[in-house]
Amino acid sequence: MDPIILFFLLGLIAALLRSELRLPPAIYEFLSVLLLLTIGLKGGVELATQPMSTLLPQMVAVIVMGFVLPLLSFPLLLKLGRFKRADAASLAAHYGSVSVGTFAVAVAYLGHQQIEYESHMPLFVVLLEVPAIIVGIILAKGITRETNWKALAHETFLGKSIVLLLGGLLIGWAVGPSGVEPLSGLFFNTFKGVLALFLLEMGLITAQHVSSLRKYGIPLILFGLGLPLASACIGALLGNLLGLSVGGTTVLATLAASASYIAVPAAIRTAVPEANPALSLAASLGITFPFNVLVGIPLYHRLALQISGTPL
Amino acid sequence: MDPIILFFLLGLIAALLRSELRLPPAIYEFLSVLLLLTIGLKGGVELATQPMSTLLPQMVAVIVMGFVLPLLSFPLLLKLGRFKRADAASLAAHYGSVSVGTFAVAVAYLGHQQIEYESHMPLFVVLLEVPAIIVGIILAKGITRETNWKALAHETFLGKSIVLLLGGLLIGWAVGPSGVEPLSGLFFNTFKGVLALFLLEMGLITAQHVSSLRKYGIPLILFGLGLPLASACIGALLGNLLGLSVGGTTVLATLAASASYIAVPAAIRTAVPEANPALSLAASLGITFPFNVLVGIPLYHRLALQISGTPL
Amino acid sequence: MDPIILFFLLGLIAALLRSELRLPPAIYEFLSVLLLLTIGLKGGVELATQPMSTLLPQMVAVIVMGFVLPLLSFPLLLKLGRFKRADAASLAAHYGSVSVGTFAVAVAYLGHQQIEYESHMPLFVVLLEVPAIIVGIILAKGITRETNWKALAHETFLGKSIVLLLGGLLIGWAVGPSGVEPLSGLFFNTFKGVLALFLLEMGLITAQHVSSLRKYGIPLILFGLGLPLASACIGALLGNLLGLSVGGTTVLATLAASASYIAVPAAIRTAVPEANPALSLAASLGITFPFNVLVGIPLYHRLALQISGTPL
Amino acid sequence: MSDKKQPKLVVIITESVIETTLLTDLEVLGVKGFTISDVRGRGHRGTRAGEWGIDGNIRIEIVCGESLSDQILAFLEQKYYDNYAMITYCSDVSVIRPEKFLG
Amino acid sequence: MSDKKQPKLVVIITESVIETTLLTDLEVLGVKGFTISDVRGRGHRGTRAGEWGIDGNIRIEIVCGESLSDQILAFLEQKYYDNYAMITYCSDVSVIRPEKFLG
Amino acid sequence: MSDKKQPKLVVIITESVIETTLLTDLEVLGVKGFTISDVRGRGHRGTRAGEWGIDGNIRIEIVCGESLSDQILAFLEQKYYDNYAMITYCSDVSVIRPEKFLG
Ligand SMILES: Nc1ncnc2c1ncn2[C@@H]1O[C@H](COP(=O)(O)O)[C@@H](O)[C@H]1O
Ligand SMILES: Nc1ncnc2c1ncn2[C@@H]1O[C@H](COP(=O)(O)O)[C@@H](O)[C@H]1O
Ligand SMILES: Nc1ncnc2c1ncn2[C@@H]1O[C@H](COP(=O)(O)O)[C@@H](O)[C@H]1O
Ligand code: NA
Ligand code: NA
Ligand code: NA
Repeated sequence: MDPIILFFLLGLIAALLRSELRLPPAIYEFLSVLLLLTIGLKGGVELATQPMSTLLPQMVAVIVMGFVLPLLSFPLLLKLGRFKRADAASLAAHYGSVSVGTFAVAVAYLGHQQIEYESHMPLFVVLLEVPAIIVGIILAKGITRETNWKALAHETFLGKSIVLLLGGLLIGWAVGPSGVEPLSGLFFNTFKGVLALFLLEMGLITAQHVSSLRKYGIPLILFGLGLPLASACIGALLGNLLGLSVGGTTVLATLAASASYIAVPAAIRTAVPEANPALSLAASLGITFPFNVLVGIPLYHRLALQISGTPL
Repeated sequence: MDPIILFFLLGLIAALLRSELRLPPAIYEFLSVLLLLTIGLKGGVELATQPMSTLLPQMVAVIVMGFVLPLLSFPLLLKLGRFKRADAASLAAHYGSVSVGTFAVAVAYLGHQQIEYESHMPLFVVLLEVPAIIVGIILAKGITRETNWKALAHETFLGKSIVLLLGGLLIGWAVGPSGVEPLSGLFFNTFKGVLALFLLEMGLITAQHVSSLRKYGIPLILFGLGLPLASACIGALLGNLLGLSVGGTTVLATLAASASYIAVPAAIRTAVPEANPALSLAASLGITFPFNVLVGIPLYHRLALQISGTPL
Repeated sequence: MDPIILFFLLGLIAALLRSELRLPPAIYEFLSVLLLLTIGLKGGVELATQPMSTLLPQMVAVIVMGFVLPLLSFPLLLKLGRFKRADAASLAAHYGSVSVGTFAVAVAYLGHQQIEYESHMPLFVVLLEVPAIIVGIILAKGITRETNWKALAHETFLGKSIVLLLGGLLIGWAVGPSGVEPLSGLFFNTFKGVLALFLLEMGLITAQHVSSLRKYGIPLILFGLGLPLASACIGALLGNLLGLSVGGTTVLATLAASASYIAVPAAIRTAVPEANPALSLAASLGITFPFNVLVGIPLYHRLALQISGTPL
Repeated sequence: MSDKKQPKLVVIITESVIETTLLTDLEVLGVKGFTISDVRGRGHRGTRAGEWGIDGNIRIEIVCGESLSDQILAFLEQKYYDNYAMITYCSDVSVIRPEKFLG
Repeated sequence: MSDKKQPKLVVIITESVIETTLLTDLEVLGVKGFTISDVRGRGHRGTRAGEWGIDGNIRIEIVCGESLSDQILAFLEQKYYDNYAMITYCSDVSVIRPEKFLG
Repeated sequence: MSDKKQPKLVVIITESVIETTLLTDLEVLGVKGFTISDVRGRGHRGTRAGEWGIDGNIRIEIVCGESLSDQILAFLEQKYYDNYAMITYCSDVSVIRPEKFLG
């Protein structure tokens, strides 16, 4: 088993046993800054080496998926889940966007299993982060004359994680592989260790949200498991359609299945104050993140194999 | 001279000269998390490669030492030192347990001198951390019907440093050398540098406790020097008995001689509130830590040579 | 373009667009501790390998420059700039001393352009940090019977950055190249990445000071551009006089041109309370730092080439 | 501003995610000075442990005149109380150089 | 809970190592809301610089009714004062939505 | 010290760079206990965001007797107010074990 998963379990178990283990918030920030920049830089470097003509159609398709996913889940959440409009929109935004931590675990999983994948995947992370936020906010508030587009753009494009991902991407793209090389000591060589520590912390955080699940009942748990599974199928189909490898399809399915817990909560909290942030985080962190990390990713890999017609 | 010792001296001197140099608490936490996990991982990896039949007897013997050391020092502290019961028990716990920082310096010393040692030593750190805490608490409170065993177990086994050491150990053991390899960029390659920064901070902290020594007078200083020396002899004899190499014997002597300043203070503070924490930290940080780091370790090395019959 | 410059721009632009991106203060501290120690260690190692007879004359000349620069700029600031005495003295101290961040960027620039330079340059950083502080304080307060020399020495020699630079230097010098080698995993291999993050943060900080420039008007902007240019000429001439290579001359010019924003502000704030700290930081961080990093260093390189008579 | 004479200390404890918006609002109300610390806590909206992301609280303290303090409280109750974790309290303080606060 | 009307602010400054125990005790006493900040300080038990390990202090502030505040103070004095670095103080405050605190 | 009976809470918010000097001064004045937190803020001398270097504020709180509190305020106004970002305020508090503060 990949050791990073064990770090996640260590954090989870320590917190469930009420250990005093806790990392200072500044360390959590530091680790996530490193993760975001590294993923951005990696994506940018790939961008620099690939012809735009191959990338552009994929990019467009992925962005479209980012807009469509929340539009599909919103009515389900509203009607089937009987969530309030603001909460349904918020959940749709969380699940339509992506979790960078889950992405990193998927990539580590493929590396550990020595499965190849298209190296421009980080680009998709960046592309998928934003559209669902926009859709979610519009679903909650509707488009009226008073819609403050400027504030909307600010909240979606200038959040911390987008700036770091996009910034890393642009820098990587501008300087290319050789330019990024001198930075590898901090960003690439320590990546797996940084991810391990990050997952240790995620385990600690997840435990708190697991215990808040009780309050929200079965429907939330069902959505927390059902939405990622359904989205993973859409992601896997799209990956196959775009001609991605099995590894690439696995990553795209994982991205579709993952739910944001950094960028989206912050943006929705200011833009849609009526939505209950505890509800969406209970789903995203208490159910979907551990599910994806522990069970989902290998599942999406099998799904990708099946869809691609590769014999298992 | 090993540069890490110089980092310790830098911190010590800077603080004694009242420099404004200070590291933020979050950095101290980060460094100690890295140290604890790295030492745990290293120990676990060794565990994975060695037959249990060799390890088990050593493990039992070391655990027994962990229970015996505080039982030996307690009456001395009570009678000779005339400390209050709670304080004697607290000191016995501090000196019966181990200091991870001192261990790391000992290992760095051996590496610097190119002396071989058994690579499963980190396992002993984990084993020695807990027993003295249990003994100390029982010595202070006695065993009565009201003894809250659950709280006792919680305080001893779920403290931050135990969780990280033990967690690292289990992860290292589960995934083995090849599994841990991808983590080496953060955990192993930077280890010496992390230790250097940690010792810089320890120098700053030690200085404060050195200056509080005056308050507690000569007896505390005598115990702060005498206890480690006596314990080192016990540790060295045990190492020889168990057939450890000269390097391994040096490490075991150092572990016996070292006094805890992370796990034990926290556990004793909640379990034995009547004990004066400033007293035990003045001894452990103000005397024993600097003594071991600057003078003790080379001394214990000579001791190990002598006991093993190697000509000096 | 060197990617570290792009990190600076990323921070600058993010902050100017009012992004929520912000790094916790503890991270800023951590990064600057790493930078200072690494630069100190590098300088010390070089010191260990070079004959004192070559170094000593250079060292004396550089220290003299450290005393002369603020003495030259002070009357200009007072008369031409019409700054208050305390502010003129404070600005003279800031510009007479050096910016470690700017130095690191200059070194990265030369590395990126594969230009050789004398490897004992970090020694000059240490030597240039202090003299201007002493001169600045004396210029502001005058020398009277009440001059508290002890406090003055404390403020100049025991500030955080001096202790780390000097401490690193002494340690590097004491243990030499082979002794420092085991520390390279943390200090040297991650250096460029640490510098990149540091510059990201500097971009965020700079942006705040850029926007405070308005308050102080044109004269401050003129001095913020003029002083570094004039000082760079002096530094370049001295470099040439001392027989430094083109790379070394570039670094000395950059050091002369750079303005302190860590050590000097702290020392001056306590020693010369009447000086307005916002004024000197607006100049040093809002103008001179970005100017040097983005435009100055390549300019000083051309200057060094010209002075050395190398055809461009 | 001609504020009533008794200086007040207003303390606001709320979610750190709204810091920027809240400070802008306070500025519009006429608040010239404030002090912020990063805190954690528990209340009607559950525990906010401040360990990551949007989980932290801030504590804003404002020394000001009585009428401004009334305005602040009324405004906060109306704009933020329904949707955000927030408490406020208010007490009398004495200050030196009152013109620093009442102006 | 029918608490007397004057809302009180209770501030407790003590060793961070007892945070968990103390919060459990406060919950049992009926405290529903509190705010914590990490601080450092000096007192009868010396300097607590908060630089590492068990060396730090926390500052807990609780807005509550008068009778609960009395209970808290009495309880703390009895259970913690003898063995831990701790101070408490108490003052009158005015609040909006008092039902948030007195309930 | 025979201080007047009403215990006071003195709060000082100022630049963190003067912490050491200020604490020395307070000790000389007779302050035995204090609590410090790291904060940020805005005032007459602009925004102090506490993100780096000398840009941060500290908040010192001191519980003490009335005459000491007067002395502190007078001293601070005279020595620090003109050149440093600083505010102070003062309020009545009630304490248990007043001898911890008035002695
Ligand atoms: N009674 C109280 N005393 C002190 N702080 C409180 C109290 N109630 C709530 N808080 C703080 O205010 C925040 C928001 O409160 P609430 O809106 O009740 O969730 C909490 O997270 C606490 O930090
Ligand atoms: N007079 C005081 N004013 C403000 N805080 C104090 C005072 N005395 C003690 N403290 C704080 O309370 C903690 C415990 O105090 P003590 O029990 O006196 O050591 C100290 O570490 C300080 O943070
Ligand atoms: N009215 C106020 N209320 C609360 N804190 C303030 C106020 N005015 C100033 N401060 C704080 O005191 C510091 C110094 O204030 P000043 O000397 O006005 O710049 C500021 O940075 C704030 O942290
Ligand atoms: Na998704
Ligand atoms: Na021991
Ligand atoms: Na200069």
